[in-house]
Amino acid sequence: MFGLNKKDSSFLLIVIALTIATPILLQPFAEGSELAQFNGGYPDLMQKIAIFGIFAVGFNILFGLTGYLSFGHAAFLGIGSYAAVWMMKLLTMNVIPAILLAMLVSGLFAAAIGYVSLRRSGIYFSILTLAFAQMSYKMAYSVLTPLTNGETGLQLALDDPRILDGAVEGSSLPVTNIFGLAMNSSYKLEALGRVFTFNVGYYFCAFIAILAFYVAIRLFRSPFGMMLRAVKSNQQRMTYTGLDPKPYTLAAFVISGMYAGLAGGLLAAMDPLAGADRMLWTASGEVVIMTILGGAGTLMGPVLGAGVIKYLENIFSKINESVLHGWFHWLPDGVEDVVIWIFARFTGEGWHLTLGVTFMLVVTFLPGGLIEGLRRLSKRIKHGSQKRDKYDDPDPEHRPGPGKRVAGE
Amino acid sequence: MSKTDLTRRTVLRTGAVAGAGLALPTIFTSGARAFTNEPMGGTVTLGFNVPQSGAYADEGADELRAYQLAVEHLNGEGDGGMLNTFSSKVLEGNGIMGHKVEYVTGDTQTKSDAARASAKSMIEKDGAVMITGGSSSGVAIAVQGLCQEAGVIFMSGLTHSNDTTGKDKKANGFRHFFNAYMSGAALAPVLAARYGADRKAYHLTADYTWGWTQEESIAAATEALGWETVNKVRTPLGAGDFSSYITPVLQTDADVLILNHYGGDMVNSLTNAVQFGLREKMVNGKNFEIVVPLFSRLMARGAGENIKGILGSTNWHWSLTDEGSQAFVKSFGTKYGFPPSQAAHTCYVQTLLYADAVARAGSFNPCAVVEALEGFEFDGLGNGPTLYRAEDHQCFKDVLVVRGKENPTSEFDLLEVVEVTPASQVTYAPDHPMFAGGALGACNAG
Amino acid sequence: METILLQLLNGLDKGSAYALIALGLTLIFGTLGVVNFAHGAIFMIGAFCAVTLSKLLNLSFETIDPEKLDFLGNPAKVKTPYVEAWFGPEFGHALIDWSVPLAILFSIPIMIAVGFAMERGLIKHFYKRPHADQILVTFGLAIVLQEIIKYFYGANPISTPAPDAFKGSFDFGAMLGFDPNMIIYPYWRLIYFGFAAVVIGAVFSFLQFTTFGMVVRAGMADRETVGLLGINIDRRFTIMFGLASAVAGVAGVMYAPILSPNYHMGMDFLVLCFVVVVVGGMGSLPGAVAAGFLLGILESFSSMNAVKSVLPGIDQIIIYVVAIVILLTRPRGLMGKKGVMED
Amino acid sequence: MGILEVKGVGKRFGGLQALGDVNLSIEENTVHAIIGPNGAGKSTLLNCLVGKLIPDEGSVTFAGTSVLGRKPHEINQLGISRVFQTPEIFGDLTVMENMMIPCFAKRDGAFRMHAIESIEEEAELIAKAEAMLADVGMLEKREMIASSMSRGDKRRLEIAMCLVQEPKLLLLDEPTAGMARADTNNTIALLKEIKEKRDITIAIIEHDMHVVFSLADRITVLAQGTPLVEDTPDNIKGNPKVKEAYLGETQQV
Repeated sequence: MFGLNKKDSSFLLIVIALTIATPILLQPFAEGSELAQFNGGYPDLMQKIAIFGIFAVGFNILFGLTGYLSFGHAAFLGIGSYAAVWMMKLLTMNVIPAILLAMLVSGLFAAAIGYVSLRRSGIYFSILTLAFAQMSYKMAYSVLTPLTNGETGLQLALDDPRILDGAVEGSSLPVTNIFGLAMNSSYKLEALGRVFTFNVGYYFCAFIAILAFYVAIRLFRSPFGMMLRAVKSNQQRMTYTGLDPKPYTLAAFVISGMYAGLAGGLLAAMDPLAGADRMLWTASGEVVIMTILGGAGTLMGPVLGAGVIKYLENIFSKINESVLHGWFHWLPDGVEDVVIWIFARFTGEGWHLTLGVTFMLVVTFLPGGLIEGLRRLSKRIKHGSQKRDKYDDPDPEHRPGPGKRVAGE
Repeated sequence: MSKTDLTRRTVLRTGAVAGAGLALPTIFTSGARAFTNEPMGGTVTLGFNVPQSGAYADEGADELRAYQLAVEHLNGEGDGGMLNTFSSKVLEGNGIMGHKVEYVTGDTQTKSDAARASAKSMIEKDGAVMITGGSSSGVAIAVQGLCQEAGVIFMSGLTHSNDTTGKDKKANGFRHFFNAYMSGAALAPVLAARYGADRKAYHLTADYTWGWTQEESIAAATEALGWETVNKVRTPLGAGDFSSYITPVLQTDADVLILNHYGGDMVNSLTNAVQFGLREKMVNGKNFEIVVPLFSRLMARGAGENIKGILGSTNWHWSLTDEGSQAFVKSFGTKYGFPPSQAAHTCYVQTLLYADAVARAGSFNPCAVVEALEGFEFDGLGNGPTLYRAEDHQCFKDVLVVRGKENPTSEFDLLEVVEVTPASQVTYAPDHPMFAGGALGACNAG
Repeated sequence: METILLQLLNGLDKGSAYALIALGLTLIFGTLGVVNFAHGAIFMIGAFCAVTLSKLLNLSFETIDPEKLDFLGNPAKVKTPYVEAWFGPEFGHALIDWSVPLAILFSIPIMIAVGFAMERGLIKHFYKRPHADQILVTFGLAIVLQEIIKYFYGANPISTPAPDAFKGSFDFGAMLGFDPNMIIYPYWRLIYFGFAAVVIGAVFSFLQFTTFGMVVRAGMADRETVGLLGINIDRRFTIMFGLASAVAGVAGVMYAPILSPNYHMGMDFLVLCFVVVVVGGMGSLPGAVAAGFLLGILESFSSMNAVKSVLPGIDQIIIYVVAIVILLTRPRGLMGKKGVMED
Repeated sequence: MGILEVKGVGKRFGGLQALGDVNLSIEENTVHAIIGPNGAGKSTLLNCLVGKLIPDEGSVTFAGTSVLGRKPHEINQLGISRVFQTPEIFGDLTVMENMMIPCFAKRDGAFRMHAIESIEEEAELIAKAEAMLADVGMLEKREMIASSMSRGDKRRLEIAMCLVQEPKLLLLDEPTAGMARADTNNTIALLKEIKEKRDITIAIIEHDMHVVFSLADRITVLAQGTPLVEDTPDNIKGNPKVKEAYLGETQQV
């Protein structure tokens, strides 16, 4: 099916089904119940998970396959966003041209930055990409303000030309759309004591994400993907097999930069604002962490990592002490205070602590990331708790190997 | 592969149905509601979007305390605080128009993206009908834009840039806090009176939009009184060590250093300037002076002794003796054990003003609220008689010129009010060039 | 001329801070091969050792003074630090005043303990793991450490002044025959520079002249061989981790009067110091120190008005520009060794 | 005229003359061994042939084309494959994938952006790789992860990877170094079999005289960076110069 083998096809179908059902799956708790706080089925979060899933999948094409750890990938996300918002300011609010331009521009930047950075490997490569991204961030924040609107971020304005759309009617800003269908329109369904929101923007993101995911599967399974894994595994052997690793890594870098640009463009399509913060090193670090957390080199891992981090960020940061009080009011007073105090350290303003602890626990106990955890779980359900051999893993995905060799000079 | 195709088409069709069902596309649509998140049932939800991580987390925490206090007072708990001194008396301590006030909180992280994501989740998930908070102008402008599009009211927290009610003003957004122009207009006469009219000023400015608007405002106001601006130097945000920007000041004949910095940058640049002996310096036969146009008491603590005698401006200070301020300090201090910051004050006031506007308008509809707030004159909220100007949704009120206190009596007693500049002196025309370039647009009710 | 001299001094000062943090980082990088994203947090904890000591010395008992009123109009509580009550106001005050230099003594055992605990409790399990895993776990650790500090001390910077004796400035101009008051430099910054030089010198001689240092240097060059020789290299590496933490910690203590500590200062320095270490060359201690000073000085010069008027914003990106240029012209940084961390 | 002609090659590292005036001609379809004591310059010479090092002087021609200044992957594309002292394989990949990579390299050249094709559709290449694996007796291990195999198997795989490219010249750098006697004998047998089955030139650098004398048609003895003698194995055995060169080495040790 579509050039995928049977296993991959069913895998893709499951992913598609999950994506379509996300607005329902992320809304497991009844409205008004104490646990409704944990519901994540609102458009913004679902869009973010899909978009950062794309970003992480793209990053994984570079990092998971070739082993080159870029610490400046957020620059392409930011550049994509700026390009997309400019397209919306100048040409049209239709998101298609904006997203195409975002991919194109970040692809060009990726080609230039990658060409230079890929002359070094290992940590030297990481620092080069980091340096380029930090430069972009600093410039966007200050001297490039006419182009980026600095701290505030690039926004739409009523007096933008928007050549294709013509003059704005009324005095409110136009909304992003795809051939007239607004991104922010939603269909709400109240059923089973829950409100399910089916949002055009989310399904648009989800469609693109599935497309991006499909392309990634094809790429993982292609000779090209195999070559990229060869780069990670042993560049010396690759060279002496008559292959030039450089164009392969550069192509991977550009593809992954374009994924980042696509994600940036989608961010702008969902919410037409492009801020310099998107290019900060912590944002680059975030995608690295999403990928490792989920499982580098696996197909689904990065998406899972992106979902977990965005969920923690958006849901845990909103659990304040009054919410906690709502949960634990049935406890005796003294105990309640203690319990609330403990929980408050990990939620609300303490949500970063949850993040940090999650990182440490996952990487210590699940070396392959969350996906490894899922695998162990399904193994245990299937076969009881019998010990698993390292290589009898039926999963079609590539497993990250222990180490890699680099050609000597 | 027909199955996936089918599924995709289904998705598109669902979308099309949803889209076709709407006359005007909005973030939120629900047939039953007249406007975004119209409160149903006996409660109304407000969204408090404050920095909980990053450099401004302490200000965010103080804002949150103020919001919680405001909610208590609106719901008729506690001692009522400034509700008792507020000139408008429509609020009865029964929530807002009988709807009990509930709130949700979120973390802006002082990043536009995170702030918008947090505000969106409040609107989309929690049904907040008003968003308020923030401790930087970039975030305020970004969230204000979002609220305009979503059709909810935005009552900004601490934002000092001219742009918030200047070129980026929005019909659904309101600012109680003062701005850079007002700082300049209030400070300049005091500076001229104390330091003389023939001063040479050297600006160090945080290199982003807020810094630039303050630099522009202060330079214009001081130049109008005869000062000369020797140099304006941009410093990177979060530079840490400012020594390489401070030392060049030594070689100029400037006799005043103006630090257009906020937060950690302000603390560090001021500490560095004092370390380099600038305050003991004599130039042109005059004492060298340092000015910090925007003071924040919370931040000033980080600079310790170095703020003593430094002039600046602030929106409000807990040592004010008017009835409203005292009532607020009393209820805040009793609840938390320390006096509120200016950020806390402005956030508390904004919440009350919103509630009051809803009550007066008799509706939560943003457009009704906008109408009720525009041109609203009030008193008793700590800043004297105040006007919410209709043209730009900026509050006009007295501005405090303050100075770092020489002999503080407690760890909170860091600033003393030097002068209360009357509102008339800091008022400007709505089309003032520093505020030009934007339009309020029409209110959006979603 | 004065400008250049002053910016050179500024650069040396900034460079000392970069060099000290980078020195600790490169010890961990070079000896243990661990990408330690928690190193900035260690620096931060060092700075908070100074804050903590000053808080401890300021521990006070309260007496109610009926004549004064607090902000709510109640009788004010007057605080008297215990040390002033115990040792007399004068000596007590001096003790409080000298809290930063005292904090060096206070911080060294603490930082070594923190380093040991980190290495034994966590990092040791990650020596053979990919660098990406090391990044994730140390980043997580850095967040946890930050949040702990934030819980106790809040997010705002905390003023931690130098002793009164070191306030004021030294007039180089007068000494060198320029106009007085043109080239002055704060005493504390001069002390910081001197302190950095001493610490760097101590670390180098420690590695150069002690048997322990020789083994560690051999271990940096070839870990397996030294392991085969029957030397317990792992324990020595633990000690190295403690040493690196102590170096970063005292760097933080001494920097506190220059930069009021806050809970995220470590992250602000982290990226910069990774750049410094890599520009210096992986696994090279002299490289890290040289790169620290080089970048500090260049950063200072690029913030001169004359430079900025030609290249606006250059001071924001100079470090990254230099890093790129150096890494492209010298593949392993200034003094890097072949094969270290290239995979 | 041999398939590989080395003329007057010299290479210095700082003050050390690693190679000086090396002349060597490897005849097509022979097994040519290069031996010599430690530090004689064997590895340096090999690295000069494959493009890892560029000689300071002299010329290296392969099948009439100069290889000087060409990158290693370009030289490989000319038809030179190299087997390393420690097997260099793609450890993270399966045996079959290890085989497929040289197949693609042979067909598509140094770079091709075949990102959308599927490996599974390349029936022809798969057949070729499987045939080669069968030749070296590893077909049943096709799905194993390469790094998990024994050293002998890794060596076999590496040789198979080189052979599937159908090189004109196969360079072997101490192929039996560190192997047990049994493994060594297996490798010798494998190499002999390879040589019998196809037209291929093999150049082998080796320490183990047993290996050299069982395989080589001609032997070049290298000492202190220059060829001492070049002759048939039988003549080399009794050559006093060679003895002296090796004796010198033993004295050093």
